[in-house]
Amino acid sequence: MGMTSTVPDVSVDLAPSNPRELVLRNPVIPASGCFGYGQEFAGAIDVQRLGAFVSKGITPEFRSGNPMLRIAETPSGMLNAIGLQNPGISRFIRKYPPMWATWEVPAIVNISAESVEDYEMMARRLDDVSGVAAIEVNISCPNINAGGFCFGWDARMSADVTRAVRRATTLPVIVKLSPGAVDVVEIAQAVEDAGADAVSLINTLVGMAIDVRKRAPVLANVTGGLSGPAVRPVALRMVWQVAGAVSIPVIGMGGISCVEDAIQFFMAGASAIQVGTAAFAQPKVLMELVDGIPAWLAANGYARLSDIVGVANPRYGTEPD
Amino acid sequence: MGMTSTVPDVSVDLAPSNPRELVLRNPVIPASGCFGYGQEFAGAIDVQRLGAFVSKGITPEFRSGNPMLRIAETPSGMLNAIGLQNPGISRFIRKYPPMWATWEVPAIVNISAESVEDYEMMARRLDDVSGVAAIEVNISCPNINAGGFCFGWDARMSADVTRAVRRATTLPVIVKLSPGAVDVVEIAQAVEDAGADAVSLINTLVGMAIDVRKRAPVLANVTGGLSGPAVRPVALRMVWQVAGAVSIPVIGMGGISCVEDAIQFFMAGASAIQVGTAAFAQPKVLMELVDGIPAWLAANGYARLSDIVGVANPRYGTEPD
Amino acid sequence: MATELGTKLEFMGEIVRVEPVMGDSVLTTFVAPDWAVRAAEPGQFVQILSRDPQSTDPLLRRPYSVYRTDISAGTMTVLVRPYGRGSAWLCEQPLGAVLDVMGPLGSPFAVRPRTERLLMVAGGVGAAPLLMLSEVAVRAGKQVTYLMGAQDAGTLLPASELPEEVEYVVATIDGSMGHTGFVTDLVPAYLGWADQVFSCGPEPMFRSLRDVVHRHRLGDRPDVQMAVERPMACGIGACLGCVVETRRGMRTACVDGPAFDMDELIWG
Amino acid sequence: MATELGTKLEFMGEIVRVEPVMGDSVLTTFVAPDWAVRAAEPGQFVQILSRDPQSTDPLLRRPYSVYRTDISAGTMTVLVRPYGRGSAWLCEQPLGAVLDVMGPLGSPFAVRPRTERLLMVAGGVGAAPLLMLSEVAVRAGKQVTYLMGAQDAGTLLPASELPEEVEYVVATIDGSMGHTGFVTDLVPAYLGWADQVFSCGPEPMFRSLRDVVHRHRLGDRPDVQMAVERPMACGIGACLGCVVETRRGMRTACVDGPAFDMDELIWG
Ligand SMILES: Cc1cc2nc3c(=O)[nH]c(=O)nc-3n(C[C@H](O)[C@H](O)[C@H](O)COP(=O)(O)OP(=O)(O)OC[C@H]3O[C@@H](n4cnc5c(N)ncnc54)[C@H](O)[C@@H]3O)c2cc1C
Ligand SMILES: Cc1cc2nc3c(=O)[nH]c(=O)nc-3n(C[C@H](O)[C@H](O)[C@H](O)COP(=O)(O)OP(=O)(O)OC[C@H]3O[C@@H](n4cnc5c(N)ncnc54)[C@H](O)[C@@H]3O)c2cc1C
Ligand SMILES: Cc1cc2nc3c(=O)[nH]c(=O)nc-3n(C[C@H](O)[C@H](O)[C@H](O)COP(=O)(O)O)c2cc1C
Ligand SMILES: Cc1cc2nc3c(=O)[nH]c(=O)nc-3n(C[C@H](O)[C@H](O)[C@H](O)COP(=O)(O)O)c2cc1C
Ligand code: FES
Ligand code: FES
Repeated sequence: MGMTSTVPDVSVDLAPSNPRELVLRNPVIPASGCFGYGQEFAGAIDVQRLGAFVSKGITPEFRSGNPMLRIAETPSGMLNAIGLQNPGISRFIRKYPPMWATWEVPAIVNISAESVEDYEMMARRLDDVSGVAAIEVNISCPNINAGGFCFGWDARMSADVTRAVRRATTLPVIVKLSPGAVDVVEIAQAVEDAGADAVSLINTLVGMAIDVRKRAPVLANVTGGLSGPAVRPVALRMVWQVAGAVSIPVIGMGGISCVEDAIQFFMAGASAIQVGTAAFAQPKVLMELVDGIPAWLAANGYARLSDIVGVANPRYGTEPD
Repeated sequence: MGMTSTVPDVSVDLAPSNPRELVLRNPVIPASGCFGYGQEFAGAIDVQRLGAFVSKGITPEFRSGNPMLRIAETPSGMLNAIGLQNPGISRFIRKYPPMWATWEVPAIVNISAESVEDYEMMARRLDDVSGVAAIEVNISCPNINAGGFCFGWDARMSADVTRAVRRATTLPVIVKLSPGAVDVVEIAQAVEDAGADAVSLINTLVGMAIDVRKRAPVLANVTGGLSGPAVRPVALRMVWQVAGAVSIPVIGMGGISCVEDAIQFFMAGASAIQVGTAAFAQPKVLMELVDGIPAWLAANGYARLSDIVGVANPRYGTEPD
Repeated sequence: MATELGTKLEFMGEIVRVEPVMGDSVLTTFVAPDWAVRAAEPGQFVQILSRDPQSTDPLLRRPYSVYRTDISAGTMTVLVRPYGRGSAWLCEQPLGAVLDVMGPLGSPFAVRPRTERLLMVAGGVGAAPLLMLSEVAVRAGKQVTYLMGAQDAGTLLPASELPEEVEYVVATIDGSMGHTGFVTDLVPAYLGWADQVFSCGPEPMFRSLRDVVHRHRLGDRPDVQMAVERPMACGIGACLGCVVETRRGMRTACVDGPAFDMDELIWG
Repeated sequence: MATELGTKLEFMGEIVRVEPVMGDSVLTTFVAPDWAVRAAEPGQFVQILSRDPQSTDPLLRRPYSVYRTDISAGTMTVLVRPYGRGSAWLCEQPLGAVLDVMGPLGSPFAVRPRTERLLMVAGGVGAAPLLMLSEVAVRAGKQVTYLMGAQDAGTLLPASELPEEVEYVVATIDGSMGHTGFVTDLVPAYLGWADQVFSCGPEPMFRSLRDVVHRHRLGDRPDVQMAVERPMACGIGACLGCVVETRRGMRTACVDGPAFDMDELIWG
């Protein structure tokens, strides 16, 4: 190893096989639902220094979201049941992308729907919207045509959504995997085959909490999504499995709170990372990652981020002979 | 509510439809793999005051377990990959049940195998062993006849194991569910139909950690089981779902560390609880639960534990009209 | 000493004073950067990391209303009641400990320019934002009546904390000081006098205040601002976890609030 | 004051002394119940909860070798090097803080009745159990040579910590005190003298010690006991997380160890 004197190259293309590509200056991306529409954090951090950001999940129509309480703290984690509060795709397109078009940092739009047709419709509407750099498809949603069974738990349904979105847009398409699938690798391979440019994982695990004084669930929605450091071991395992099984870029997330956490995900095979819950507690974590990842690489003698991607994952890249 | 002056009744029968029944003085049960063979904790706590305990998982043959490192700490949790180190069923039967036969506290034997036949064989061997009060069937094991796909992720395979064990023994049979199934309710109903006297859940989630200095997984086994407070929201959600869908007793576990945690599980519908990881950090937690659950009930004006089982779960018991 | 953290809202501030108050609560004063001290307005809050920074549990910051700022000393004060894990930790932090603080956050109380008479209705630690509002209002030459309710005399805000100009009227459940009963019993007498009412306290107090106001005021004057409490994650409008249902839709307690016009709130 | 916790191994002990030692490490002395102080033997350890008890992270206790006990004062001492989260927390605990301790745990070093000459080989915080062993051996009238290696003079155990009767020989990597090089360089000269060798230190030291002993000893005498470190969960043999591979199968570091006969260990 030894020291390199130049600044390590931490840029990454998350859609290498897409002509519209998705080149990030650095691999640090705030996660969907945890960064509003990008402007909320502007008072806290220098948003333009991020690699990219993912917007709050957008749905075909306006949603007011779930009633209170929507969040609860759990050991080293939190539950949320926001209920996809958002203005709906039409108002969203009028309101946010024009602002993003003037920004340096690429904006990725997260979309959620309850039918393949609605995913396809949203992707089509976003295709040529200036200010939108890529689409992240949240498949941890109930499929109303399959009795509410989650798209992301079934390989065929996941592929159907991916194919429909792929058909509807030339934008880079990232499919965000659900940790609830019995075999996340099967889902990842199915969406890769269906044309995804990249996969991101994990979305939240389903959890709940009970208020023993009220003898009732804490969350009005009963269950909520578990995120934060608590889920990191599960997220890292899934990233490792998926990165060893697909050849498109993998974006890792789940509990990342510091540079060492991020390095674990890179070594497991992630090309970039997303950060959600940790930035609620400490927005500065985002800046520490932007600065700290290249600093860690330099201190450990690596010239580029790609040198560590997958190094702890023997199934990653070419098999040793 | 108001205060009751008598000591609340916290006894529970975990096999009400089995003539051999499984009556516990209280609902506090150390979990499998976290309490050795009962004697390890004897120096730390009064083992005989527990409701019951579950022994380390036993397999058909001796297993030396996995190489080091076997455990790693994670945020509010831990990973373990012990690899079912145990003496094998024959030596086990000679060594431990004779000691337990002289104890007051009921001993539950946890069994693990890689084929239906091996589960059945172990259940038959245990059937009339004095000192064994019940069998807990760990179905979070790879089925070698199904390419290593975990028994507990598939309703049919879970039912097959349950039926075989049920055939082989009149002992109370508790089936321990895996949180890796896409739909834990489906599995619970399948094992109920196949003759389980009770279900217990959850077993560990699969996770991993990477040592960034060594650029390799921390655990020799790469992945390990995640347990401890970190998983509690997931465990509680699954207990809630299962308790609302089966009529046999549900034994809840996953991250329980204090009386309030236990009350959450009871209110979700658990009739008893198991405690694993928390007792590693603080053996006294077991005694605090034994004393604290009746104290909580008394302080809140309940005469018996069963008064709170499922109170936060509208799907529990008879539907309101 | 206050250290800034390269971000525009987070800073590290050393605790320079810890005073017991209102029974088991404490007034914790910490150093803050000049921009934070100057920016803070009544009704705003700070989010304080309430754990060892090496630990990830409890994970989220805890919001505390700004109780007082001192521009010349460069400090902020919060009033903390030990309740659960976060507040217990915070109450135990000794002099010299360094807090990780984010803020000031939220929207201040909206005092209309022509308002001359402010009525405060405080319950428990809800006293905090109203103390700061009282100080600012008195400094601006306005008249303030501060009503406070508590269990007993020992858990009331000491009169010495308030500016002399403030009329301080109290109620205690056990009758050990002032009116025997609820603070909201005191309100009707002042509704004709007040131009605006500002309130902070527990949910049952808000409900009772609403009923009293509905019963006793004329039309929709005086208007009532209620600073509500919601569990918060981000504190900056990004997570939508802290919403309050209002006639104008779901609004965030952390950015649009914590104070809302009583008449805008939809009561569940 | 030491408070027992209704269990037979856990107690709460107030810190009564904190002394810096060996550079950035500290000697932390806490009150312990009489049974615990009397039971503790050299080579045993205690498990210390290294977090705020209200927090669940870091979750597991941390094992620390017993460095010294004082029966008349009713105290135990541990030597803590700040390394990760748990030890950093522990090093920061001030006088008067109360630790949640479990122990003593593990098997003591096995000093054979006829052993008269003990050779200690210590690296880093491995000095701790060997300090206690030296004190006990000297009190029993035995001869002790204590070899210690460190980076530099500042990170060696001060000679004043050891009984006067002990021959203390040191090695430093930077040559600032004693032999320039590794502690294991010193070992060959003592192998003929010693009846038994006791060692504690980092993994590379153990490997180098094994090679030196293999090269220089006659037959299998003296025998060498090595107190190994393994991450531990329970500390009482229940989880099988801390196993060591030996010729007699997988053995637990927490119950069968931490000290094992070098010749029994299977080296990966
Ligand atoms: C804008 C704002 C200003 C505040 N100002 C003050 C102040 O000046 N002084 C002060 O002492 N406190 C104030 N609080 C409350 C404070 O933020 C903490 O909620 C309180 O200290 C309890 O935190 P804890 O960590 O001790 O308890 P926790 O351990 O977090 O809470 C214990 C239990 O109460 C529940 N809980 C906590 N808060 C709420 C809630 N709001 N609604 C429903 N359940 C809840 C938790 O889910 C948990 O189950 C304020 C809150 C808000 C939102
Ligand atoms: C029997 C025994 C006696 C001990 N005696 C002492 C003593 O007297 N003084 C002292 O300072 N320390 C002693 N230790 C070490 C101590 O228990 C802690 O491991 C050490 O203080 C680091 O803990 P931490 O919480 O600071 O670091 P952590 O944050 O737990 O560890 C940092 C990193 O190191 C890894 N790690 C920690 N320990 C090990 C290990 N043993 N092997 C591999 N990786 C590991 C962790 O997984 C983590 O990634 C002893 C350990 C054992 C088993
Ligand atoms: C409050 C909150 C809201 C979220 N909203 C969305 C969303 O709208 N769409 C989505 O795909 N994921 C959403 N997520 C999941 C996160 O993007 C992320 O996958 C998850 O939180 C794990 O990362 P973390 O542990 O770093 O938070 C949300 C998470 C949180 C905590
Ligand atoms: C070290 C360790 C070993 C375990 N071994 C077994 C086992 O042999 N059989 C089994 O069914 N579960 C085993 N488990 C799972 C626990 O019984 C329990 O389901 C899980 O740890 C969740 O509970 P907890 O969070 O209270 O620990 C083990 C868990 C741990 C931590
Ligand atoms: S706390 Fe996140 S939006 Fe208010
Ligand atoms: S630490 Fe659990 S067996 Fe040793």
